[in-house]
Amino acid sequence: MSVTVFHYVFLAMLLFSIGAYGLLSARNAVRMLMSIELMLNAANINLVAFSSYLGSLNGQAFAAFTIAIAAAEAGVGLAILLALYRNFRTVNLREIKELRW
Amino acid sequence: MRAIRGVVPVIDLLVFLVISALVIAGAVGVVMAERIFHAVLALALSLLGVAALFITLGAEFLAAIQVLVYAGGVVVLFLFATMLTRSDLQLRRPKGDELAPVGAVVFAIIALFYVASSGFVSLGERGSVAGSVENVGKLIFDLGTYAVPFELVGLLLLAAMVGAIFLAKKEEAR
Amino acid sequence: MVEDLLMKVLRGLVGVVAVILFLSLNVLFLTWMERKVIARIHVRYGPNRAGPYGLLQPIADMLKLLTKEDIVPEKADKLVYNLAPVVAFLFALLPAAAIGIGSGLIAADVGVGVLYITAVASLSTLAVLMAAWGSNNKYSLLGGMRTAAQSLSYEIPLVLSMIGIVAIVGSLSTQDIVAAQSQTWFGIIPKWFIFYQPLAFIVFFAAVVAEMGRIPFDLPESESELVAGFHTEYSGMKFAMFMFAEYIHFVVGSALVVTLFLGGWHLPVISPMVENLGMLKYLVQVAIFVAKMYVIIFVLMWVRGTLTRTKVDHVLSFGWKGLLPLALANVVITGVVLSI
Amino acid sequence: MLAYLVLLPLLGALGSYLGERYGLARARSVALGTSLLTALLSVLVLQRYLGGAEMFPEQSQVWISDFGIGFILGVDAMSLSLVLLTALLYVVAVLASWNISTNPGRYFGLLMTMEAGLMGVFLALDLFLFYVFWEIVLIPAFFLINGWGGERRSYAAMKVLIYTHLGSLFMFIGIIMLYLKAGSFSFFAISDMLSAADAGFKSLVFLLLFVGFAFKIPLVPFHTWLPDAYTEAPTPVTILLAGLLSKMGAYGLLRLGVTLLPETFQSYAYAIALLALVSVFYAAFTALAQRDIKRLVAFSSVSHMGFLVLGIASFDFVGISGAIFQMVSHGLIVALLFFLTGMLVEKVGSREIPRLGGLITRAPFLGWVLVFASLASLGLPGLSGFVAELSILLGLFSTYPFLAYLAVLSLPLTAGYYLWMLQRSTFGATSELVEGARGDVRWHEAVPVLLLVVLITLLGLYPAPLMEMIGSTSREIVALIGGI
Amino acid sequence: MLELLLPELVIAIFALAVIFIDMTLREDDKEFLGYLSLLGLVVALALVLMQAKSAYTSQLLDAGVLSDLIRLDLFAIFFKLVFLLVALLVVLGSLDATRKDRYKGEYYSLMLLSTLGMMFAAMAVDLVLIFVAVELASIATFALAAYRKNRRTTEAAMKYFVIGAFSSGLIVFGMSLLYGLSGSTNLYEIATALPGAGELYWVMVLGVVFLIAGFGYKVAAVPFHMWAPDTYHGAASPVSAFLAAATKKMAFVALLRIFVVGLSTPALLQDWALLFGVLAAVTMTLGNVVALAQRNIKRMLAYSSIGQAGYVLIIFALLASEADVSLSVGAGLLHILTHAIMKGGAFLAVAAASYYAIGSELEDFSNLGRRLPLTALAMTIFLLSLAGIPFFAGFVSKFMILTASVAAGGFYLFLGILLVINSVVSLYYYARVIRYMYFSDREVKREREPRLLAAALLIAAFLVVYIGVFPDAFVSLSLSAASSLFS
Repeated sequence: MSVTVFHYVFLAMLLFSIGAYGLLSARNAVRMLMSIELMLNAANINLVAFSSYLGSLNGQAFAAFTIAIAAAEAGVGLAILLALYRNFRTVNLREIKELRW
Repeated sequence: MRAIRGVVPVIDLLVFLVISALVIAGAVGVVMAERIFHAVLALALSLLGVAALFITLGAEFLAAIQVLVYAGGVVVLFLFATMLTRSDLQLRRPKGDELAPVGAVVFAIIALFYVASSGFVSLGERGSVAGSVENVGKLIFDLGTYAVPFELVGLLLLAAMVGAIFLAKKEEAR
Repeated sequence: MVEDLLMKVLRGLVGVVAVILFLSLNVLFLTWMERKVIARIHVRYGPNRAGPYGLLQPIADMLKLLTKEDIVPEKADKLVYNLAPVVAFLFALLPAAAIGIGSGLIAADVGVGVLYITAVASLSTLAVLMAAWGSNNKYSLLGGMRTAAQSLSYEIPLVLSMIGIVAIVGSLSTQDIVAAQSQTWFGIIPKWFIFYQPLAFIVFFAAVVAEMGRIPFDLPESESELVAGFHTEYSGMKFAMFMFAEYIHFVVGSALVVTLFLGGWHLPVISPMVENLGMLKYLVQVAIFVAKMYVIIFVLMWVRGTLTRTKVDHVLSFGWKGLLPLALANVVITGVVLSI
Repeated sequence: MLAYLVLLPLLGALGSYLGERYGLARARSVALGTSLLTALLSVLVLQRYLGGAEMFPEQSQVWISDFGIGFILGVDAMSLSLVLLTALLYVVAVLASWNISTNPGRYFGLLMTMEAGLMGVFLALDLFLFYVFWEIVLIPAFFLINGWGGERRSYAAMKVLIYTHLGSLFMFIGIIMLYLKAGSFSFFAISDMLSAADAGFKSLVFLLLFVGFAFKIPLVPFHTWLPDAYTEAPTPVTILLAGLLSKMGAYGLLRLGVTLLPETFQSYAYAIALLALVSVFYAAFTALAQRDIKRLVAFSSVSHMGFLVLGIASFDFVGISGAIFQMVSHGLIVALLFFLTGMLVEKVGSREIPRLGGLITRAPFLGWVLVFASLASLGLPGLSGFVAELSILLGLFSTYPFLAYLAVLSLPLTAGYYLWMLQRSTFGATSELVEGARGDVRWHEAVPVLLLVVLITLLGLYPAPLMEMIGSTSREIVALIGGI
Repeated sequence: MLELLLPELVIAIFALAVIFIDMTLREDDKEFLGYLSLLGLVVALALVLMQAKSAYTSQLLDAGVLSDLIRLDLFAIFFKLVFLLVALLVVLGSLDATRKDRYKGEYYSLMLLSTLGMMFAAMAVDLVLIFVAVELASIATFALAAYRKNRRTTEAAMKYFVIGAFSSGLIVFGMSLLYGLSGSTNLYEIATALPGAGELYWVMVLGVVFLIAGFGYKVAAVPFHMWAPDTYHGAASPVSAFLAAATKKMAFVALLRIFVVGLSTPALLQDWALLFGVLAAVTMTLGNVVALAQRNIKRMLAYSSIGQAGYVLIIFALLASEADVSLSVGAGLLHILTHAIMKGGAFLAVAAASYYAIGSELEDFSNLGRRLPLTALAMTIFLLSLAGIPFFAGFVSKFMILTASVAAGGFYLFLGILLVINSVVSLYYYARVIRYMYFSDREVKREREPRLLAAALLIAAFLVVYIGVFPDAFVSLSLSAASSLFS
């Protein structure tokens, strides 16, 4: 019983599912953004695991890019969140419903 | 001696399981924690766990990057956001499961994943990518394979900075 | 394979114990030294009751802190509040593992050395924010947020200023970096990176000081406006852990400066002499390293005794508009020079 | 030369749009000028191609090379008669719009754009081009109804647009299927291909095409847009809708449905004839119930178009000739009728039949012409409508005698609602409204009315030249399935 | 070799220039930055046009010489033209539309950076580069969507961001699976290395589903569409124009590359084609039907944009049919081009109206034909074109899609018929806007159109009419671009 890539992939999928659930169930925008980070991390686990098991470095490079992008995304997302909060005084996305017909 | 030798993979597995448990616990914490602040800390735990996974996969460079960027940077940003938007004071997860059906669906998907990905077992043993630090660096930084995306990521960070700064700026009265 | 594993574990344990021992000794000494130096600058005596020259003062302090009542504010977020000092202490300790004080005298020669150090060090921000938030005190919160903002802003120039060196050495390992500084010009002038990368040195030094939260960048705990910043509410043992962590940062930061820019345990003339002296070699190396470290430490204390605190917006804009462009320029210049 | 038939109205459209800046008169005189010029040009075309049954492809210009789409125009007798009708009715329509005062430039611009589209439909020998022109007619119509129509104009305009667009798109699918099989949109290439195509394919294509035509003609289940549109549109536009747009459908049915897919058409002919018969009766009965004279004429128009389709479905030389003749004849008569209703509104102030009583005493010209037009419409011998309907019935007798008997039954019905209408309006007791009617008729009203009256009479008394010309086409069509 | 990337270089340099010059300018002088960006875009467009000219004969300028990650074929150039054209129009319009706003430097630099990302996305044949480029384009637009920072825009941006980031997660997860299955990130290598229908088949399907869902969010295909109406409605109109006309098209280029080049192995083709077919059917129907109920023009345009995305999705379904693949893809390409111009133009027309504080509700557009005749005329042209009326660009591209789906026959013919029905439905709500603009009695006074916005509208309207009347060159351009994707 040794650790195979399957273990990692399954862990990644689990993490991804939890993230997706979080995104769907959260009301707080901060929690939503965190759930997205979880999902991106799941992808990274996949990439690095495959990279290691396939003996190719491309996956690690990909993961490095993903990390950088995730950070940038988080930065922009939180900035939008701040701007949103200044306007609405709440970050509960279910309460923010200006745009309905 | 041979008997002990068989133990090594088991240790590997144990290490993996412990780290996975941390990762998952953190993730569940993110989703379930009643207070946002705790959720962010749980996120940090999960991310550090992922970094540890990277180390078990021989990707130390990535692990370091992961810690530096995520745990040191992104998580702090999240903490900031929590504080600045008073998330914790106004919004807590209500007790009781409001999205049980979604949970059920997610569970079904997980089961599907499990079945689907079990084929990967055949991918075999972990390869050792020796000296991966330099190699990854070369792959990314040298004008090699990923030079173009690297430059683009630079611009992407710039764009994110430009965007984030102007959005986060407080509007002073004109 | 199993033997390998056992060796690994053993070596790790020894390393951990050694690191903790080294840090503790230094920290204890530092608390005394800081008071003494500042006092001298103020033309006072400083601690002089406990032991000769007050050398046992740290022990007395420690006893006091350990026996003090541990107060937890009623409205605090207990979990976070209690966890914060532990996290702070832990993440202060961890970076030290990758710093060598002699060739091979390192707890864990991590391949990604300096990156690991900065990465783990950056985690202490977490502890600060936890403490700030957990205390449920507005002064703590403000102090904590200032700390976080400050360390976030200075982390980027910090990392960038190391890139030049990393590029020259071609490795991230602290051992390799020190080894690359062993040569000399004419046998006297050391080939330290401070000479190769003066700009980077300035940036790095400033950034490290800011990261350590020392004057002139000690806003996070500016007593006059924020009481004691994020650890206002802490007392007793937990307070001690924060103080301990802070001094560890001091040590590690100085050690990092020595490692990266001042040639680590190398000193012209002396180093070649002790090259073949067996165990003595290591002793000399450690002595050289520690000496250099204390020079830095002394300079910083001197600065504390001399300069005033800076305003918060000045600190931040200095980071973004001063250090960051300089660090970037340094990276570009290094890149250009190296590629020629 | 044929291309100018399309270009000239376009130029006129531009000219009258720009003419608005220089006042009302400028816009309408430009429009009148171009419509007259177009009429002249079409007469020249007539001279050149007189009596030709064959198509004369002209102006072959590549348009979209990757799909083998060309700018090919051509005429035969059938399209020629419709081109003439278009040119003529446009003169009438422009004169009928003489008093339009809101945005005249825009109005005449749209009107003339529509003429370009109509000409294109009748001339196109490339099916893609055909479809394009077919669609383009719709847009000006939509704008015209929406901008200058009656009370419920937006509703009506939207209905026209949506319904007929739906039909056209189905037709378009049919056309595309033809293209894919033939590799070209050219009428000739497709015709060549179809001679070898299998029946199932043809049947599918025919049905798709038929939906498009049925909406346009319109046949009964597809007609619901029509009463609103005809009623709400401004008079000149109603003239064009009834006189020309409905003919587009019939033309398409003949050109694509019959000439391209004769066998398929024949196999559906009985069903189509039945549908047409339903149209005839349904519309006639509905007409009986109308109080609004414009609505009455609208339903009578549906009824007549049903007759026309009966003629086509008869697939008999006489029947088809009658159908084509009916296109022209009905175009003229319905134009006259709608023109008159327009004048009624203007002079008397109402279109409601009971309020028009005694018209003939106060406005004799208006009254008598109304009588004439109604008689023409109900098929009085000696007028053009009679010739057309007689030929259609004769044709139908030879193919579907039973249907023909039924169709004959509709004639008294038609006569009934027209005469009843006349009795109540023109000859009845003089109503209040009519008392105050202005009886004067201006030249721009008199000229088109007289022109139409003369033409209707002329075609009724001496149909031979037109019949002869049409005959060549219908002979050709009938020859397609080997009968005569 | 680097000269092949000259257009991208130009954009990057101008973007940096805008950022740095922005710091030195006073608030009043910042309009200059708009002109600067405009200049950059014009230069880049000219360069790409030159590339197009030489690629038109050879179809392929570069495959792998520059880098394994980039393929500069006519297909890529076609999309670069689309992106640059849209960016040009939007920037030109923005000079007027954002005249009263702050943060002009950020606005223009982000727009340029986003354009740059899209251009790279068009050329990328490697998952890493595709992801990075798509993200560059997206992240810049996240920030742009919140431009003005008022209640509406921030809400719009937040929704856009959450969904956008979610879709990034889906995309990168899908990509990671593909990488694991094939051991490569290069699409051409993936195509050869993907295992057949073995035990890993379901993982492949999973990867495909993740990618479709991820990009489905970006193209706003139903059921991944719910962000689009809110975002397009809430964001500033020029930004909405950019989002609808450019960002969305970028997702299409990535989808086309990934699925046509990387995933068209026989084992998978049928599966995802069917998936796309269903997606297309649902997307166009729902988009158009819901658009009927909208009283707000921007929302209506958003739903119409969803519907139109459905039309383009048809061509993915057609790839599995017997229809000529380059006809199908060519049809999609042309529709992407024409839709970019029409939809971008329509949003810019809304922007022109809001220049005079005219809202975007239907009633607000009452008698716009008298108030802003040029804007109304342009809007009419765009709407008619969107509805697919002949002699406007939209007709030609819709005709091609219809032809392709009829050529495929069977189930695909059903898609074509659905397209037709939807097109009729859409005509209704487009015509309704026209009715409000021209046929309402509200008293208004004539206003002078903002000059540069009018110029942008005129250019777009001219293009729409030109493509509609002389489509030959554009049709063959899109067809050859499509075939260069397969070569």
